[in-house]
Amino acid sequence: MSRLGTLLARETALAWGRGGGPLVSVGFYAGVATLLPLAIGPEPARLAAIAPGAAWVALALASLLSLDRLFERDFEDGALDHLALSPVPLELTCAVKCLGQWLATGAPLALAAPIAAIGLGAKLDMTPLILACALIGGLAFAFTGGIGAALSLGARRGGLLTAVIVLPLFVPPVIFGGGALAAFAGGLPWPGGFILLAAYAAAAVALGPLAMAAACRNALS
Amino acid sequence: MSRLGTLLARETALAWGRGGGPLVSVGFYAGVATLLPLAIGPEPARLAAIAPGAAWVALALASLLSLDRLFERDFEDGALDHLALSPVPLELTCAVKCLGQWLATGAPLALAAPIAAIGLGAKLDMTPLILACALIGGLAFAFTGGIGAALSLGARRGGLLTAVIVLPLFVPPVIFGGGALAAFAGGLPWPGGFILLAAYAAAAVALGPLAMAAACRNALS
Amino acid sequence: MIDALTLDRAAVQRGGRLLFADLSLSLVAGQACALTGANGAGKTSLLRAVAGLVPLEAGAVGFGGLDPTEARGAGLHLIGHQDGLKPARTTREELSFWSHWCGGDAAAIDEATQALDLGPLMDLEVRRLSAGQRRRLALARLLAAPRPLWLLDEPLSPLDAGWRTRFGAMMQAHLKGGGLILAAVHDPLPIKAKTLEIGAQGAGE
Amino acid sequence: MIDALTLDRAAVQRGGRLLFADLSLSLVAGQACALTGANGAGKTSLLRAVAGLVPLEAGAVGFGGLDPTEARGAGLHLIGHQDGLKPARTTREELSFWSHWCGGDAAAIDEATQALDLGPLMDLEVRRLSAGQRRRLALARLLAAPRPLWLLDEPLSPLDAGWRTRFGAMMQAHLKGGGLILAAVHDPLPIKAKTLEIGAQGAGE
Amino acid sequence: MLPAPAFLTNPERFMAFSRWAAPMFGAIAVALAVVGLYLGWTAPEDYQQGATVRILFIHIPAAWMSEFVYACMAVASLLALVFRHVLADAAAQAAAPLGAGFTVLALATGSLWGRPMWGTYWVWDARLTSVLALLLIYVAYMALRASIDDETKGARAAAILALVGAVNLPIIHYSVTWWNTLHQGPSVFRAGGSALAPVFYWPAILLALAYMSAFGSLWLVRIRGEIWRRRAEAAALRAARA
Ligand code: HEM
Ligand SMILES: Nc1ncnc2c1ncn2[C@@H]1O[C@H](COP(=O)(O)OP(=O)(O)OP(=O)(O)O)[C@@H](O)[C@H]1O
Ligand SMILES: Nc1ncnc2c1ncn2[C@@H]1O[C@H](COP(=O)(O)OP(=O)(O)OP(=O)(O)O)[C@@H](O)[C@H]1O
Ligand SMILES: [Mg+2]
Ligand SMILES: [Mg+2]
Repeated sequence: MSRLGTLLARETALAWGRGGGPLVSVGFYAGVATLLPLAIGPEPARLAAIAPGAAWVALALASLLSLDRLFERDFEDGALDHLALSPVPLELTCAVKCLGQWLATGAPLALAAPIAAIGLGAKLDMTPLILACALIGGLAFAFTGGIGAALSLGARRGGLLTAVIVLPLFVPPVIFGGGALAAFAGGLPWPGGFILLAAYAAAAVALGPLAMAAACRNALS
Repeated sequence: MSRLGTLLARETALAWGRGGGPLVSVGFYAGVATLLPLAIGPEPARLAAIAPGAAWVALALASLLSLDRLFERDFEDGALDHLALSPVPLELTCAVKCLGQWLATGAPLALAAPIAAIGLGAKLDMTPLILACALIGGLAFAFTGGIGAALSLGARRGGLLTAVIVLPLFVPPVIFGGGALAAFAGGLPWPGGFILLAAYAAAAVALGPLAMAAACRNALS
Repeated sequence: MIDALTLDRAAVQRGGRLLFADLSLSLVAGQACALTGANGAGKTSLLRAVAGLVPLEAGAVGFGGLDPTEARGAGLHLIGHQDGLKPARTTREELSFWSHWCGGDAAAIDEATQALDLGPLMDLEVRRLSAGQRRRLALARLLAAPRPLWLLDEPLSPLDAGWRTRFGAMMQAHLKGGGLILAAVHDPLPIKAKTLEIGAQGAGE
Repeated sequence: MIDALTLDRAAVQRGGRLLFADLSLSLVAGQACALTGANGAGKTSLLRAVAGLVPLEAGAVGFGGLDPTEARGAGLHLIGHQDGLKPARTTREELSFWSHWCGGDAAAIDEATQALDLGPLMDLEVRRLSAGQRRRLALARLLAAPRPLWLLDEPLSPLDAGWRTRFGAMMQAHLKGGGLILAAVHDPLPIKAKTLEIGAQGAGE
Repeated sequence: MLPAPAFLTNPERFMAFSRWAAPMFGAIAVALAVVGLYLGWTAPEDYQQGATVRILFIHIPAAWMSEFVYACMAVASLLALVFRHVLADAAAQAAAPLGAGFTVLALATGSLWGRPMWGTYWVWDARLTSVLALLLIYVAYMALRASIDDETKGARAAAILALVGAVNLPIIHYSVTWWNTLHQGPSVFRAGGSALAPVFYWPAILLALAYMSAFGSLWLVRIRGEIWRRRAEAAALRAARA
């Protein structure tokens, strides 16, 4: 549907313009990759061990901190009214908004993650798993995060509340993904954690928009 | 001056309300402290080694990602016009804005940083240094970040530009602080890095507002 | 397509306070209605209730027998105090996004650009537009994606005398084409229209 | 204190285009001037130039011999299209912050609250105010921190008839107290005022 | 145990029912707790754990209740969202602090027990972390409700959050089977009979029932209080208008 296409383009452009985009993620990982060796000493073994985990945490934190951009501006400047007034169901609109956010912030971070991890000394054969975890995990973060952002619309202290709501929702994917990465690095079977991560992301993508649309309607009324 | 007092109260309240405040910072570090072990495995020795560094990186990241809130809203909704039209020099106004941002986000994060580091297993005797670095470093991040935020006002892709401008400015304090923490943990002399960090922060506090005010005037005109 | 709008003893409350009750209205294709009332009487709230964004406390809104959700989704435009335009994007980007979102095509967008004389502004960012230019951009949606029911909230206010006349002519043309207009105003509309005054019945505080 | 405003062959350009040139005006204490002109003529730009936010391309603004920076900092109010109010804060928070920022004290804030009847709205968040209520909150600054020169950009537009009259009386009282008003409008002002039309001299495009 | 839902949807009848049901549940709770604690206190010390095994009688029921109360809250929220029923909303609102209390109790006793058992008060394993997340969700529920000025909007937003947060329940429950954790696997109810000796089993079950009745009693009392509060507020509003 071409409407959703234009919406996706707009959301990506907006998120890209304010605090998204490849540069932020590159800069961010550059920071991590510069700082971690400084902070914990340059022994390669230690660095390599924590590299994938650090990339994974960074992804979650960056998602957390960019959430207030998802609905709040559109709510305050009236754009959400116009988005809600459309033959397109609001659920789909919310899903596309999250997807745009993910394309502009989650995906570049995910693409940069394996590079940073390898720069820190992670083994090359981890690349596909790191990338897959970061891509899927980013999707889970974007869609669960959207729920928090939508629920705290119109609340006093919106930003604060978003964080409180979203943190517990972020815990499961972080556990799953971190578990898969650690298992892989340790030579243990990793598909278990990975499948759970994918399942969580799928549930978030499928059910999150319902909650977001309900929350948006509630805030607009 | 009571005007600056009310301005500081407003700025702190605004920053506190959207993505600042003690809860967010506690939640943020709780997130870091939860996610990091989950992501990189719970071996205490490994965790303890990276704890101060992780807290430090998290601080820089949080500062980077909250920058677009500093001037952009006030610019877009016209509040900056009214702030500029006052007997108070715009330099002072900008400084107070940065200070408010720091009080609402940097300072609580700094206070929570040693707790998170200790929770992750850092040694108790590092507490004062972690706290001092985080407080002073936060100030440096707020005042250098403000320059980027003000310079990219009115630019297309403001957020991106802010990151590009700010990243190079963030590197020195990150290196100085990380170096001091690493030296302390390794039993090496640490005051060198710390003094450089403090000097950088002092320079940022002294010179940053001049640049910010000039950039704001330019954007308004 | 919507060819009638009826309000049947409608009541709306905001923040626990009843704004108005027992408000009835019936508009058919080709008719316009000016909604008047003091500040805070509930004009904006009524328009949002017709658009389905705010729930009615009592009564009903009808669109000539159509299913309300479908009728609202594709049959009405709401131009409010807040225009939903992003200051950092260009006129072209915003016009083309909103027009496509409302279902307009390239030809209609061109027509709206012509009618509202947006051509010279296309590459300016919205934040640089003057108040009247910005309002013209918001109004361009009405032409870029033709829909029968226009809900307008003080549409004329930042327009100059020339544009008020021209926009009056556009409203006239819309009515002639079978459209309906419900417009909240403080000054008289430049077209023939019923009036509905809110708060006159004594329901407001 | 400002007791005169002079524009001497002023010219302003925006985005590389000259909006107007050779604009001259002289106002003394107790006088008002209505600034008219088509959309995009440059009324808002002129007000911002008087306030010192936009540089003049040519000519000069004078405040009766006072130092312009000082005169502007403490002697004028600019109420524009954009009111700088934060939707998520309450009326009370915004009124008290802006009044203090402009140098008002508690007594003046109370007086402004009375005059603009903001009492019942004090604990509402700004986002919940109706357009007219919000404009009243923006105008409250004028009374909460008395300053001689008022630069007003379409101040009457979302106000209802009753409030237009009341605000007209406030402007009258301000002039009587030795104030000056320069107001950009599309409708006539409800007070006796000079007129200055922008774009009539043919400098606009 | 609960009367038919239709019975509960009428506030008047609910008030009449809860007037006697609340004290009755309270009395049952006290009786069960007395017996359970007595049995628990007289139970022999464990050959491995010593006296610390007695924490089990507090910990296990509290941990179960933290999940059970959440389930109650989620169901009430669903009813409130779908049927817009004030009583269901009051029930969800009343359950949240109680559930948070049980969760805190489970966390506190668990980490007290962890010190002798695992040599540390806290580890970041999946079970412990997901229980912490449960506590955070309770807190978020209450915070969200409190920070939206419009009460009906706040109620609906909080109800949506309660439903979303319910995904955490299976994660808590299965965390010990899905991951290698320090925490005990299922041991009370499991295929092949309980791993607990009967001297530990019965006090635990009795105390669990006592917790359940205590929750029932407190819940009813809190719902009653909530209904009174709303009635008083409506009356005050009417008085202010008149
Ligand atoms: C802060 C630390 C702890 C937390 C948050 C915690 C949490 C929980 C939870 C949520 C349950 C209910 C599980 C379910 O739904 O099936 C549970 C059950 C249980 N816990 Fe803990 N626990 C902690 C520490 C401990 C410790 C140190 C021990 C003893 C070694 C322990 C032993 C048990 C046992 C035996 C059960 C019953 C297992 C069953 O369901 O059959 N817990 N705990
Ligand atoms: N979300 C809300 N919560 C509480 N009160 C609200 C909300 N929205 C509007 N109100 C109140 O409802 C009343 C009606 O507002 P509305 O915007 O409908 O008025 P209006 O007739 O459009 O006024 P105006 O002419 O000033 O635009 C106002 O008193 C306003 O404060
Ligand atoms: N920052 C800017 N950059 C480029 N052009 C600008 C900028 N600001 C304003 N303009 C242009 O300058 C012209 C005058 O704008 P201004 O806002 O002063 O008009 P106005 O007389 O107030 O109109 P209105 O009645 O619509 O409010 C407009 O054409 C506008 O597009
Ligand atoms: Mg209105
Ligand atoms: Mg203007």
